[in-house]
Amino acid sequence: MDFDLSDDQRMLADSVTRLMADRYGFEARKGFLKTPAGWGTEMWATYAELGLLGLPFAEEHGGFGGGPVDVMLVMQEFGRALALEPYLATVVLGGTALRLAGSAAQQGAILPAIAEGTMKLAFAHGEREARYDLSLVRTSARRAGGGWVLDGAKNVVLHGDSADRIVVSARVSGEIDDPDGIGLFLVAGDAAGLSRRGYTLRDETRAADLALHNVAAEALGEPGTSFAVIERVVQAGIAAMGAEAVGAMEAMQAMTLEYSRTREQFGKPIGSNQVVQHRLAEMLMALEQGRSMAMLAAMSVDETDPVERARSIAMAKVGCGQAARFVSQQAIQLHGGIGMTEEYAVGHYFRRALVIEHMFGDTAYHLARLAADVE
Amino acid sequence: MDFDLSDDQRMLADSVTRLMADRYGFEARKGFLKTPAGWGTEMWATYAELGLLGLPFAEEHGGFGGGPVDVMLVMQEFGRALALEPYLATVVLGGTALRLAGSAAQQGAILPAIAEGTMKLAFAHGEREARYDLSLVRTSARRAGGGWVLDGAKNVVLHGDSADRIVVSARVSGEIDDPDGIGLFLVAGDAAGLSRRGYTLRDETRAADLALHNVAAEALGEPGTSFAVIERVVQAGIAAMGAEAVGAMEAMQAMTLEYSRTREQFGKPIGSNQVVQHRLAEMLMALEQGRSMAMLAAMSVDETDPVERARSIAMAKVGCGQAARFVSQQAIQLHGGIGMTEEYAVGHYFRRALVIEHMFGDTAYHLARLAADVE
Amino acid sequence: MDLRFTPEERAFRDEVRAFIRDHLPADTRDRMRLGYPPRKQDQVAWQRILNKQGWAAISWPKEWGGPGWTAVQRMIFLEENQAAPAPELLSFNITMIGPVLIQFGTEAQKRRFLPRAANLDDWWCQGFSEPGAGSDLASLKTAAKRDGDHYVVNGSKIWTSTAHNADWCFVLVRTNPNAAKRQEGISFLLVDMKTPGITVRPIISIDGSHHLNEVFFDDVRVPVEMRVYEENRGWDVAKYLLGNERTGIARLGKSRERVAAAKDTARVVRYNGRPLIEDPMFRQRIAQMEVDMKALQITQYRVVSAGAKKADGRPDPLSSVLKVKGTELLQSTTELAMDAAGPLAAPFWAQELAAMANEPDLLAEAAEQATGSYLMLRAASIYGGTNEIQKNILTKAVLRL
Amino acid sequence: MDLRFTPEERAFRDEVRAFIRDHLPADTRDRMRLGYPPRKQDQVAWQRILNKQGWAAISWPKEWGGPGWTAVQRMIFLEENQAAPAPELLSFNITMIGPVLIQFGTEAQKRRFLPRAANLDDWWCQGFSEPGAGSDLASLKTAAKRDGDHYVVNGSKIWTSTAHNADWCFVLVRTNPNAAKRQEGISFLLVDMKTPGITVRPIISIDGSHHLNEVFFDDVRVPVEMRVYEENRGWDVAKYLLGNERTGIARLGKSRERVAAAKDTARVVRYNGRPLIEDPMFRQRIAQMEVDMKALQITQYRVVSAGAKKADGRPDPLSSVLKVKGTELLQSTTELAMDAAGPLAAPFWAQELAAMANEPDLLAEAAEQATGSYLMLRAASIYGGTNEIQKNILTKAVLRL
Repeated sequence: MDFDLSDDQRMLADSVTRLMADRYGFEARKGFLKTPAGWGTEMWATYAELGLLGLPFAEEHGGFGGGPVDVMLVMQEFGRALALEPYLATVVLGGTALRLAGSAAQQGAILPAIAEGTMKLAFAHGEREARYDLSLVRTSARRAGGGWVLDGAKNVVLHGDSADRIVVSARVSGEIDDPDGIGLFLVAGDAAGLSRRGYTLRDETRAADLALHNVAAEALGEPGTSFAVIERVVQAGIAAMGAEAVGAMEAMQAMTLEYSRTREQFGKPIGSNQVVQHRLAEMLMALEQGRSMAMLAAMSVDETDPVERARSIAMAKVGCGQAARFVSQQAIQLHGGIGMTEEYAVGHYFRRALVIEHMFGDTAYHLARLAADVE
Repeated sequence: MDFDLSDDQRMLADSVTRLMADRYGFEARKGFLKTPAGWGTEMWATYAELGLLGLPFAEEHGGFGGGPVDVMLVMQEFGRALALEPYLATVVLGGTALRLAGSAAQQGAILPAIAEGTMKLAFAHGEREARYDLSLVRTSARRAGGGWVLDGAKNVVLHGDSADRIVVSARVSGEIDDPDGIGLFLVAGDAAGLSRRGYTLRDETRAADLALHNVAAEALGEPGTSFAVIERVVQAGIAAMGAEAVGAMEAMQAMTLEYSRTREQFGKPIGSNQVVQHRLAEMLMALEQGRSMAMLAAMSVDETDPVERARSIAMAKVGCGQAARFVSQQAIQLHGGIGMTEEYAVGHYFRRALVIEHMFGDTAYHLARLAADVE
Repeated sequence: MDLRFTPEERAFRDEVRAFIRDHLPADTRDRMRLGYPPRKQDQVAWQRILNKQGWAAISWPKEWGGPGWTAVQRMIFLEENQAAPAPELLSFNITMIGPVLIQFGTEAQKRRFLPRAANLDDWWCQGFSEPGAGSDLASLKTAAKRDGDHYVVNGSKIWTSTAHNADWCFVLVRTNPNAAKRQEGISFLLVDMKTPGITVRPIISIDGSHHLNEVFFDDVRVPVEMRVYEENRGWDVAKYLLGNERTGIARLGKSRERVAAAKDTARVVRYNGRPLIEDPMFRQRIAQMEVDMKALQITQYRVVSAGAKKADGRPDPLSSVLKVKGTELLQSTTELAMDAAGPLAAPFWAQELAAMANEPDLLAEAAEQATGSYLMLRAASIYGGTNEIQKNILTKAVLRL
Repeated sequence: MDLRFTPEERAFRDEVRAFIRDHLPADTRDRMRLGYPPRKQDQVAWQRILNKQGWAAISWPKEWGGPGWTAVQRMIFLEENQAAPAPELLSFNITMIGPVLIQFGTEAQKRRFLPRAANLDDWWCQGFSEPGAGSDLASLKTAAKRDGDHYVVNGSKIWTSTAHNADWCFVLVRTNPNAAKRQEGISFLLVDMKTPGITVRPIISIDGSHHLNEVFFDDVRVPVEMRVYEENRGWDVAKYLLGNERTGIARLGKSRERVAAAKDTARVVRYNGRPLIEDPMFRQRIAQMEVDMKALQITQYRVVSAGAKKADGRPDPLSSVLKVKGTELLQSTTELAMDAAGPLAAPFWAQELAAMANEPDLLAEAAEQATGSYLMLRAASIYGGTNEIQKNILTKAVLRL
């Protein structure tokens, strides 16, 4: 048991912290939002230079062979800065799908391009009807010539509007909620028959709904057997978003503490009220418990026992979700009116936490899964 | 809609308040606990003199024709004084069973004796196996000559050790958890074949487990059709105990407030801490919400629509139970160490609230029933 | 003591319900059922319909157009109106400036403003809060200097909701900066929003809506006859206004409406292969809220019933219980409706949806509005005195600590 | 960074688990599984078995009988011991007076007391709190006046747990009533409980148990060589004692044991015609507690792991997180076990049950103990500094407000 970071990890965290402090202030972020992409394209290039885009990939693919803890460190900093870029979509979700299911040729073609910053991915799995049910896939795949053709629709695909390649799940056989019979496929962002309706989420990150009509696709792994991979991609996503939530909580805790020191009411700083002090202490406790859970998630992503892995990830989703909900609600409450405004940063963190909670199964969903497995 | 008390009701409440203030202080109560009965036998006579024991009975039975709101007022005062007497068992539970199911002869024989203070009842329905399930009755009744003979066991019968007559539920037909096929019967406290194991509950009130072996009994109502009566008896009990819980909460709130005024720590009254102030405000809010729910229960006991009645009573049980749990836990917390001692009153109120919560279905039980009925 | 409505009260409720059913414009109702806030024109239209029926100035005396209802009738009307759901009466007009003018206004002020306020011919807004003051109202700095027949007002107000819609604003200003106590030296003015020198700056809320504003006063000239009550006694007026009937403070109708919206969504979305509405945990959450709403409803009845019999007209400290418990419910019910939506709670695609008017997507619209209300109502425990302030009030007024 | 135990740590855990399984007396284990607290003789016997193995003085240096374990090993040992469940090491001996004597004691004090403390030949108790002082320890009034080679002690202590079992008591006394600050002028004495003038009055707790006492000192003569550290510097000793390793502060093992007990009960009681354990709501409550326990376990690992590397030996402010979250779990898990029992949670029939030894009623016993622990552990958020005090500590030490 060991909670120390290696020297490399410490360097990694420090360099990302510095980068974001220098170039990702709240005003700079506003600038990125106003660009056509809605995120920092020049930041993306910098991430590539720093090696962040290849972090979890093997050296042969231009990566650094980093593990989930390294990803956790990066995501935590991104959470603190409210980074808008498609890192999760490309490196974590898409990257994990490629690493787990891609052929040597596919990996060789795509992973180095991601690492260099020249290719972005998205992971298109969720469908309207499924809500959080991972096995419900109605989008269909059928063979056509040497490849595959997809038909269907995908919902709330993170950064699906700008991805160069999209990892799409589709059914090759079975009932619509059968875990068996699902495949993963690679679709080009500009494929014929693919229409993408892009929009922003509540936290101003981008997403898209996809409609697929006879879209040509290439199988990623053996079609029909991909459910286990999908689960692992989602688990990696939950772990990364948990770390991001911790970064966001840190920021909210820090800015609320600072606000309570400086903001005066009835002639004294609001932080001199014992009720405010204890609330801040409770936020701190929630943050630390959430941090512990994000660590659990990171350290469970590579756990080999699937039952243990699923259980730990579900616990982490619940723990981080509850912590973030408490911290973000209290951050607004203690800020008062100003916290409710678009102009002030805390509401943006609040909404990032909200979006994170509703991705890949919310607290109630994962708690119910854990409840079903109580022994 | 009207929340005023009538003049009679105000007089009733005042007279009970005065009586308990004069004669039921914490020390006097300790004295009652040391008697063989474990409660105030002389108080019982006084209750009879004041008309409390016949309160809800018709005038022809020596009663006052009072309604559930009158009972609420009395129970609230009893709750505040932590009264130990078998009022609930005799007047509310037993009395309701007699009023709803008794023949004219049975009512004429028993209700006046209750009102005079010469007869005590108990309501023996719960069985170990049933937990909170009202329809699970394994105790059996069979005809024998002109009467009935009972066999079985009853669990946690409030004041079952001292009752002169016991209203016992038993099955005449059907599966063990069938609502149909249950009868109510009257059994003498000294009947042959009845053995009673008396004990105290956590709040120092008395209860008993009963074992029945070929016990002679008299039917109360038509055997086999009594489930609806049992439900109404239990509903009347829930309403009465809800009012009692409100009285207990009032006492806990008042003594905690007083303690926070007088108890000094770090050189100032603990009530000068804003956190303590807000906790007390939250206790007050819980008390008021609990009071509203106890009123709902009282005003629903005579509701004619059975679905509406059951729903309101379940809501009141949940609301009073949650309020009382919060108020009593915080009362101990704010008292600190002294609240944990047998010598100090607050712990006794705490335990009364605890016992009330676990009678006739706890919070989780009733909430689940409400959840099942959500439309 | 009887919780049930009397036959007269039941008849009244049925009358109100029928009237709303028959007169509320269908498109207003449909939009509101999806969770959208009413548009300005919808709110004006509905208040005028009610006013024509004599049901707008509900708490005013008959001579000024009030319907002469009991407190219980007012409560019934408000519950029915919220549950419809119909636009609420504009509280600035009906529960704020109306009663203030009736109590403190000159005859001329009453005649000029009351009928127009009832009919929503004038849309009022409230200029109380100032930047940096928060719940500490008495620290206000906006200054009004006397210049002949006018006051010249300089300063700014914040959180001025609907100022961008408003024709008039009632404003607290400091007329005597040297008063011994901060509460003295404040006056209460009625300001025409068209007066030169007024600038309204929108404040966008975290739900993306424009509801709040900052209002700047730059040498704004206000005629002296637009002062309500005596100079430097405006604090008395403000206290009266803030302490006025708070029947609607719990906003139970809104909470009920959000639970209904959550159930609607839960009937059409899927969970574990079944409609979400069948999930025991989800049902338990609803059941708990229904218990809490019932308790709050009865507590509200008690406050209303006691208030109707009180002569002194001072606010019941239990109002703070209504405020705290009411906002807790607003926040848990909006949270429920948002959670029911699942991943659809995340998108903010109002414009995209509007652009596809030919293909309505009711679930997506409901989901977006669910998150919108969740975000917007985080403010419920902040405005009108934060819940922490309410507990301070209970500490002083009831616990006397 | 790795959450998993190393192979060496896993081997250690297996060794501990096997040892406890093979050596814990069966009747002790069976009683404790039913929820009974260990009897005095059981606790003594078990600590002696552990001491023979070299596992009693777990945090002491090797020269005084410590096993030389890492902080992680100590935590593993404590978790296994609580989960067995086995009697805990007597904390007065092992985590309080032992480390204090090792840090501050004279050679004679160490030799005389340490081996006997490790072997529970002496049962120690703690005389810190005084009537009326609560969490405000420094306000203590018990006086010790020097009289030749003795101190003469007068005053009283309260909440002295197990004083009625104890052979010795470490006591904070005021030796200089005129000190400038309250914390100065306090000394730390070791008092033989057999000394004339000591009276122990039982305090019965709300669970009916006798655990706490009031201890009266009436001209109790204590030899000067029984003072630890310098005269009037006792506050330093007390601070060291209170800030000492708080690995066990979260009492996670106890919470786990209560969840296991609740599950045992829920398997045999009925709900809606099925075993309670199958009820989705009940399972959800358990799942939530298991999530909270997991988070707390990892936070505890982090504190232990960081503490093992810290040189300054000062307590981690995160200890307060462990205390607050640990007691919240103790209280929710004991509540769960009580609720599982249903109506059987109400009876207090220890004597009746004992009288029927020929007819054991395991469910009834477990239910009674479930309510007993629920009642007893209401104190968990009070003793050792209330949870409110812990939040004050976090406010000062971490938030610096």
